[in-house]
Amino acid sequence: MIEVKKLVKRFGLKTILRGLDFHVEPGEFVALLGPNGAGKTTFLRILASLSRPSMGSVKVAGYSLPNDSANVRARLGVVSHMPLLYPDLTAEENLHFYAQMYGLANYQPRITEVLEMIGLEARRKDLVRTFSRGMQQRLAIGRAVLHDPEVVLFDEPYTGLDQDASEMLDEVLRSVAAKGRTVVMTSHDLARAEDLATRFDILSRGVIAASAKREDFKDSNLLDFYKKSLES
Amino acid sequence: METYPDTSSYMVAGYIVSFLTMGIYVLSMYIRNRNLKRDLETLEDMDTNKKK
Amino acid sequence: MQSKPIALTILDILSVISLGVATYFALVFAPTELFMGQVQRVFYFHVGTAWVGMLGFILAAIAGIIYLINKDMRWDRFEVAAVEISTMFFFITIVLGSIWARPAWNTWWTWDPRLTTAAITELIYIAYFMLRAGIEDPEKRARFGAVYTLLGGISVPITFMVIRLFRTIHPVVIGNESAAAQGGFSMSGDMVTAMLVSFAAFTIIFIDLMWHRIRIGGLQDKVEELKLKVSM
Amino acid sequence: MKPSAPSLLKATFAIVQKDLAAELRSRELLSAMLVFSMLVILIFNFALELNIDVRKSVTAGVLWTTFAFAGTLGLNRSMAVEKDRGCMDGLLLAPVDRSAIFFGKAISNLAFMLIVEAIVIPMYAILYNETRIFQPEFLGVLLLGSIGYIAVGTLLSAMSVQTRTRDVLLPILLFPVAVPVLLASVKASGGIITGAPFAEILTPLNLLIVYDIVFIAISFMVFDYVVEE
Repeated sequence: MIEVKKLVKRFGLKTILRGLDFHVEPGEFVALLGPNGAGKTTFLRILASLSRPSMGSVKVAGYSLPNDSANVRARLGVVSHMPLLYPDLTAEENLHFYAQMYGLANYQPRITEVLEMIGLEARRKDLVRTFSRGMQQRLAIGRAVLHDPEVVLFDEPYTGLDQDASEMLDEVLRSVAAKGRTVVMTSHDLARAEDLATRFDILSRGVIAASAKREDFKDSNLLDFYKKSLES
Repeated sequence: METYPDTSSYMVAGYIVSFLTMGIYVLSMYIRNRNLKRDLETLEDMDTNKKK
Repeated sequence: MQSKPIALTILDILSVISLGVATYFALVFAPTELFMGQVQRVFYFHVGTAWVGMLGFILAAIAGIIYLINKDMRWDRFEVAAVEISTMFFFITIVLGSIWARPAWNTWWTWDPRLTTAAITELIYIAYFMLRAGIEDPEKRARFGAVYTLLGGISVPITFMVIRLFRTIHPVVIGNESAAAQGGFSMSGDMVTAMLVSFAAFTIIFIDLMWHRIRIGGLQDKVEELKLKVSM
Repeated sequence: MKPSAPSLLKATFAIVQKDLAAELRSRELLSAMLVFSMLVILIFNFALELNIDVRKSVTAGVLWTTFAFAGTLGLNRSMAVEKDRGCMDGLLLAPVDRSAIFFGKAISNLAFMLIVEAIVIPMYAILYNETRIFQPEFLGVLLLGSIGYIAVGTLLSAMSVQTRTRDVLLPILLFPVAVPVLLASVKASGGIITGAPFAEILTPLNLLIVYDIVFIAISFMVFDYVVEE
């Protein structure tokens, strides 16, 4: 579903990603872990077509970036730590706007469906500025899956959420991921990532330093795996 | 206006300004160049020390 | 850093000589102008610096376009060099214009289209440096700088044409039959020679300064690169 | 329910509709622009002693200065809304052409500017008993000038919002580049107020049209470079 070969990204003279290879099968849920400044967000922004690769090839859903970016964008949903929502519009209006931007036809039933999925049906007519951080983040997920994308990218979705809100978000994340989408998520939160993902990739110094499937290690040694791969 | 009006002080001022501006600019370029070369030397030293 | 090329040393010497020759032609060779006296002699440096200022301005806009197409940082260095040197020369142009205006029209400033356009160009340059100072990422800085020089390059000629519309109220300096009456003058053969010498001299100086400035730009990048390498 | 890239027109319209709906609800941007315009005109009144003789020659200048300053307020605000909560990324993630984003933002900015003008102009007319500004030619020049100013302003605000100095930088970037629109507009509208012959207005009017066309084209072409990474 996602194929990245020899990806290099430079900001001026600083090299963030150095020949990164990355491969995701359809239906996988990959957690991208790594220390701050390893280039996780940069990598995700490249997958999201928001940033251009300096070198290397990136293919998402069968289309290569940046040349086929319009096709990729139509099949891609992104949730970042910022909500990407307009505070002065209601929840429904926000979804309405994005439905138009994605060229959806007859989107009204879909909007209702999405609002029910994320549990905000009752507050559809309320302004987003009155929402709590957790509700905004749920709505952001609703926004990202509105056009039923094949690939979903999550960039630190738990930033700024308390325990309850995180659990609620887990719920929504799972029901979204369960629908047979391919997911790539970056997170600091190893425990949460461990619960959700089927595969764990460690990004360190601009390359994938290690990769392991959930079934590869027996219960709860993701932390050890994480530490070991960063040391090597 | 049969005789030349005496405007030579303006002329002198004009040329002083011209040469001064160019001089300051060249000087600034010289200083920048010198500082960068010094930086480069220190950095190269640090780099070779690190490799040892 | 490779040592200074011989051609550059020759150019340095040539620049100093040509500046001397141009000064001689302006101060000694050219006849004293009848109506304004000695102050008219600033005219030769005034038009010489104005010419290279304009040259730098045009080159910067062209370099900006080339940078946007091929994203080669060398064109960014060229652009910055052109803008910086052009700023310096336009400053001289404006000050000399002002010094000339004082005895000629008894005022330190005239809203002559050329002089005003030069002043607005200078303001665009200042804005350009402020824009660059506000951006961390060198690649983005180069991109925005290129866009801005391009906008400036197109707006300045239109500015000149618009300001000319207001000329009914303001005197025109050269090239008008009533120019002399308003403080302009007509040029004799020797004056034209001195002017052409000044054009040639400033062109040589301009090329020399450009070369030095671009080398400094290269040196800066090298230092930045090494800093990153050492801090790694 | 497959997404398909919406047409340029539809995407542009969606952005405009979204901006207007949000503004209609909060009225933050318009009220700031309006109050600011009123204050500027009030200050001009005392600074310039706007009596009948003076008014004839300075009305165009006063109005354009006011609109130019109020315009930067609106442009800044409109782009900051997109940047602050990452909405710009949201727009860029949609499968729409980047020019739809430029035109969408430019049209909403123009709408805000025109709304402010539509309120300030009658106000000015009442305060100073100046009815000559209601001539269709005057309003036409106002529209042309606003279009050019907003086209460059939208592009530059997308740039300035990404810098460290942000809102401070926009007027510094915008004014020197927008000098031709402002001067040509002042010249043309001033001519209309003083009842100058049409031939005298024609040249600034032509320059205004040239500027509009050239800068809309350029801004639209380079907008990609300003938002991409």
